[in-house]
Amino acid sequence: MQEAIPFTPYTVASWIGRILWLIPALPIVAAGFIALLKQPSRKLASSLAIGSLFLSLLLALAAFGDVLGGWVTGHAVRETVNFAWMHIGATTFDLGWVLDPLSAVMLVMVTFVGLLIFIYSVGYMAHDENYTRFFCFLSLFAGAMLGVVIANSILLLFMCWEIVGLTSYLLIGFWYQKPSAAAAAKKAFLTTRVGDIFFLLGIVWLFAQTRTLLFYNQGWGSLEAVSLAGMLTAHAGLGLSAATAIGLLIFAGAVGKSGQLPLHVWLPDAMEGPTPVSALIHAATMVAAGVYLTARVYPLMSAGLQPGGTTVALSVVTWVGAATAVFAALVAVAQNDIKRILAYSTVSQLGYMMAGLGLGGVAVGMFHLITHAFFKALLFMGAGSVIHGCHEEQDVRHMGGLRKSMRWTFLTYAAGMLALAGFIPFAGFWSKDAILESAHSWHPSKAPFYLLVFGALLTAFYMTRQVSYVFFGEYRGHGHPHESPRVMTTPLAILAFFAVVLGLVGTPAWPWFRSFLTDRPSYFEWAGFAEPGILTLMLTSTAVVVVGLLLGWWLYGNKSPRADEPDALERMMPPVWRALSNRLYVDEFYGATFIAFYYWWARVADWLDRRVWGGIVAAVTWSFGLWARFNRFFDENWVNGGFDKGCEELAVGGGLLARVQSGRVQTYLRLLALAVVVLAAILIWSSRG
Amino acid sequence: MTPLAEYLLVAALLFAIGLAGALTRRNAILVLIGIELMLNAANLNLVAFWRYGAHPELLTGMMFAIFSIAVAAAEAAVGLGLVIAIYRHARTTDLDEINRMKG
Amino acid sequence: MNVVFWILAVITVLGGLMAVTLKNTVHCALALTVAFAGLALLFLQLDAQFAGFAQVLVYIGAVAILVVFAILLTRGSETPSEGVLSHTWFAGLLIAAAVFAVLAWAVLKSTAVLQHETAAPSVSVQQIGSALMGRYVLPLEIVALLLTAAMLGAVMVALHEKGEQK
Amino acid sequence: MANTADQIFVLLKHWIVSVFPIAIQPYLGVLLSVVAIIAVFPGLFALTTVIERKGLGRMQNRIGPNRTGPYGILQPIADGIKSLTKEDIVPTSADAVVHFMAPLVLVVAVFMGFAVLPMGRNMQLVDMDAGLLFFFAIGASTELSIFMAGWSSRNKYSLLGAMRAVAQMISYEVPLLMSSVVIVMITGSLSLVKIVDAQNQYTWGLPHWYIFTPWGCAAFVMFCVAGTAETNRSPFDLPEGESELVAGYFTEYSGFKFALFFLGEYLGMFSISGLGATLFLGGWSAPLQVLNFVPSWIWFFSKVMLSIVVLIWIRGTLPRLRQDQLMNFAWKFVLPMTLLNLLVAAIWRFMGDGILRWIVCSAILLGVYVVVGTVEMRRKKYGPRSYRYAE
Repeated sequence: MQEAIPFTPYTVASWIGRILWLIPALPIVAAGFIALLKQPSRKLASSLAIGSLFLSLLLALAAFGDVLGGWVTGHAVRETVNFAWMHIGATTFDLGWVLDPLSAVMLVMVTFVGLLIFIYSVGYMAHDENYTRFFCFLSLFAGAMLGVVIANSILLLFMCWEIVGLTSYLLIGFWYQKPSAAAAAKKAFLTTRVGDIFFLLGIVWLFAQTRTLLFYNQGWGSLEAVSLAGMLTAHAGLGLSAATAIGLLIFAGAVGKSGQLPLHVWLPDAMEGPTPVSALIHAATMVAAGVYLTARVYPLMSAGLQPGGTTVALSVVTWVGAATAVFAALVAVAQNDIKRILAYSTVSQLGYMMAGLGLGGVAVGMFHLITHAFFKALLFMGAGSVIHGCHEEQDVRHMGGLRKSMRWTFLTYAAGMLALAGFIPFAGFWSKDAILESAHSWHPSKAPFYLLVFGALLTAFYMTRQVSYVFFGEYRGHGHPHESPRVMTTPLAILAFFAVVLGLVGTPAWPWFRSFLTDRPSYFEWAGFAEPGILTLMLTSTAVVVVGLLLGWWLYGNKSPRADEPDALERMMPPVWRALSNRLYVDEFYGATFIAFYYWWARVADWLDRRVWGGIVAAVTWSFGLWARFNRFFDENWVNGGFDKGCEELAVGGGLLARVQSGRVQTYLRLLALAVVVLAAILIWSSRG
Repeated sequence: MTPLAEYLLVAALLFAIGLAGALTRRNAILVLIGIELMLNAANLNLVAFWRYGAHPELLTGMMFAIFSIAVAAAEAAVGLGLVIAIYRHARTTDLDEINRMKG
Repeated sequence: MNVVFWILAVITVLGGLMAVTLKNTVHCALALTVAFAGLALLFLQLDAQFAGFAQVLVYIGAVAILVVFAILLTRGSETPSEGVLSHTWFAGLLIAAAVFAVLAWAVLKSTAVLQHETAAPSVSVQQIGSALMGRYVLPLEIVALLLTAAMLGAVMVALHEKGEQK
Repeated sequence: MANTADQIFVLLKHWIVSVFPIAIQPYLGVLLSVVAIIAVFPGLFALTTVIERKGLGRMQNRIGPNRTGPYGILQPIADGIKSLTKEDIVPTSADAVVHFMAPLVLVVAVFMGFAVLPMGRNMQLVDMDAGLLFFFAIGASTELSIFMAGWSSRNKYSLLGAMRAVAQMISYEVPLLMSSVVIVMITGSLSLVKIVDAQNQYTWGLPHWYIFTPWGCAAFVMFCVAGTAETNRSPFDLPEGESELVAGYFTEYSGFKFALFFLGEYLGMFSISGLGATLFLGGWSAPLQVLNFVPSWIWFFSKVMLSIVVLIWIRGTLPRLRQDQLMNFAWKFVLPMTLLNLLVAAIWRFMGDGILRWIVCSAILLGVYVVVGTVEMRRKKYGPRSYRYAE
């Protein structure tokens, strides 16, 4: 009975490990059902989506507990279940899933935040007529994202990665009636493709190098010692080892997905989608997928890493991250659309994560990823609640004074804002502080440290600006702002709670998170603060943040500029403001370079067609014309007679042939059979000799 | 006269009969019947070759036969569907009258 | 000389002959099923149980019924007044005979190289199944696709077009 | 003791065979089994007719046959004599040969189906490696005989009945097969004997019958529906709906041929019920471990008769469907559900032991059943019809 099925797992994992596949499967199945539903059955749709994701959350918690248990009892847990997907020739394509601290933490985060956002969007999308479609896409996305998280095979990861991209496209363009939304969706899709192509190249190369698609597989996976050693020795030109090159290619994919420079342009436009989407996909989970991917292949990047040193791949990651962090923060200062501000801040925070990965390893980056997921989702949903309350108004200059009319939103939003600004002791503080610390102790260069500190200052500044625009001063919009329904505010409150306390699992005194991810025993000691540099560092960052807050408050606090009068900052330094508010002309730059290049090239081709080839053709035709004149003379006098005769002959022959094409099937069949006979006869005859 | 040869002869005869039917009858359905017979003859060949071939354990001929049975089912369905459509269009299944090359 | 084989062969061939010669189309269809049954038994004779049963299931169970349905739907059941043979029947007959001649010639010529009696291969359905799922999985998928397409196609073709509803 | 009682027929057969010379023994063995089958099932048929007529009578508040013999036990004998002595009428315009062949083909085909059914511990005619396939192949060929009967007797009622019957049997053969494929997937064998053996184990005295699993239960329900339709039993008895077309495809049959059709129909019921019992109800295995001492063949036949009684009960209870309802139900509801059931069985097979797979499989089945059911019910087709009477 056992051999009745071809599927045999390579390893026997714990029960939760064996059914881990259910976590992504449930939302996807739910999506399938919802896709079948009709518009009227809204309740069924939302309850299906939420219920399935809730089940996934329970399973994810179980998995997390399993890993936690393994960690407490002191032996690392990395359960993998792999199986052959298909054999083609001698090569087998393996799929599989892995359960280790990294994926466990990510699972819990995605399912939990996702669940809250699902619940939230019940309220937010209540009036949309494509409610069921929305939830179908949403839970399809959740499933794919979870698939990315648990994938142990880079192929499976890539598939889910692409599904995630697709759902992102579908959801950005959810209101496809708006041309801007459609354009944004297209832009997002194409821009991320640029990264994904490199990613695909990386996958192929990786497969070619290691002959396996699996990350972990009893020491034979591509991320395990044997393959890594092999890839280190293999050379890829430019003095890079294959490991570095592949790592960089995969990182390019990550850059595309999580909007790092120079592929960040799609993320701000992605805010055309419904706000829950922005919260779930473009703040909490999908854009983090890039970071997660980088963390997943970190062994590849850090191959051959000496303590205190760095590798090419890692330094690239670091620089890209730092640059993105500062750049996006700068741009965010001068935006007026509440969601765009948040979008740019997301980009910059993602930069922080990348930098953290490059500087301090998986733990640092992932810690910021988790905390950021919580408070950024909180901020977005708060923004959504504000937009909802102000009758779909998105321009901060038309808001203001909402702290009175929308208490809950204001409180929770403030918590999120402080967390994002990294104000002690909110979650963001600890995670950002960890990054700054590792940046400070980064030997190759100090520049990233200063960049990141500057970024922190800006972050505090623009968040203050936004909050004082939105919640302070008096209301400048039309209509009366109103608080959002309970179903929307409750998730906010929950998220706010986490935004406040979540950082405590990663304080220097008790670096639980880091030791959990890196599988070291963890213990609590105040001495953690006393380590050289830590305290001063914390003080500096706090000071920086406070400076940022004060600066913002001094410029914008409690005064409420109307939309028509220029921004406070604009009055001080107009040129900078103009540059910033035009997003440092990156889009224009692309427009002026790549796209313009295509136009130019097209024009060149056109010119070639018209002038050069056209000229040649004209010349040829002319010569032919000449030749033809001669021929005509020749024909009329000599050829015609013979030719006419030939034509008659042909006509007769054609008549004969035409009789065969009678349109009678059996005639054709007969000829076919006849041909068979003749051929077979010839064959046999020839085979005699 | 080896057993294989006998089977092949029977198959050949059956094939010829089917061909004759397909060539001589004027009813489209009967042409299809002839074609079915030809297919079956081919199947008989395949199975016979599998049975007396060098490597029966590889199942190649048998698989071929099974697949061709499946394909034949599809072929019959589509073919008869076409015949019915033609009948509805031209009110006849007489091939001698269905010789228009355009509908 | 294997008696069973010859009986089956005769049944099959006779069935085939009747299938193409009888006047009444429905009789032809029924004779066709006789031929199919004979073939299935021949398969069994060749130790190809699975193929034989598949033959019965598909041909007698489905194709024959389809043919019969088609006959009744196209009013083919009453024998046409003018002859049942197309006016070019003689050429057709000649060609069919030629085909048989060539094939028989080929077989008889190569009868020396053909395998002699071999031990009956013992093949279980289990093996067939695992082969279908393993070595032949791609063809299997393709055939599945083909059958689906054929089903849809047949339905679409046989459906009444709008407009010429009677 | 129990063992001898269990194996009594097998022993008997061996004893009889052992009398004869070695040369003919194998053939003789087969012959004996065949004779046994041909003897037993018509007997069952006679029994069933009584049960049916009396049972239906009670359900319709009548007494039913009660003249011949005590409580009308001897009714079937009387019927038999009657149908044998009746004149055999063949319509002049009928196609004599086909008209004559039809009932024979039907009965022969149906009898062949019993060859692979294990009716008790090593009590089967042949243990074929592809037994299930064989069964369905034979079952498929009964349709042809029905068509022959309907077409040959040049009668529009017969023809309509035959067309209905064939269409219905083809449409329901697909779900029938699909719902059995699940069993094959799990058992990993097409041999009915192996299937029964796989079910003949006990935990805590309870049997491992496939009906006691989510997919098995679902498959069993669908199998019952499809089987009822396959044997043209009410509520799927449109082919012989008296009120619409006199007696369907055997309107023009009389005397012995009619009896043969009747026999064929009931034998069909037996074989389908036997298959159902074999696939889902553990064939000849006892329902409780403690009951193992009862001979296995008793279990098999009691299961068969039980399902027969249920069929009779259904016939007495449910009204007849409409043709379109019938087809829609087959293609748009039963078939998708069977396909889903395949998926569920795969999931079950692959999740390994544990309570979870029960939850997941049942959840999927029920969920889809509810969703599809509600959606389908909305579309008025299967929903209750509102009849409008002429005021």
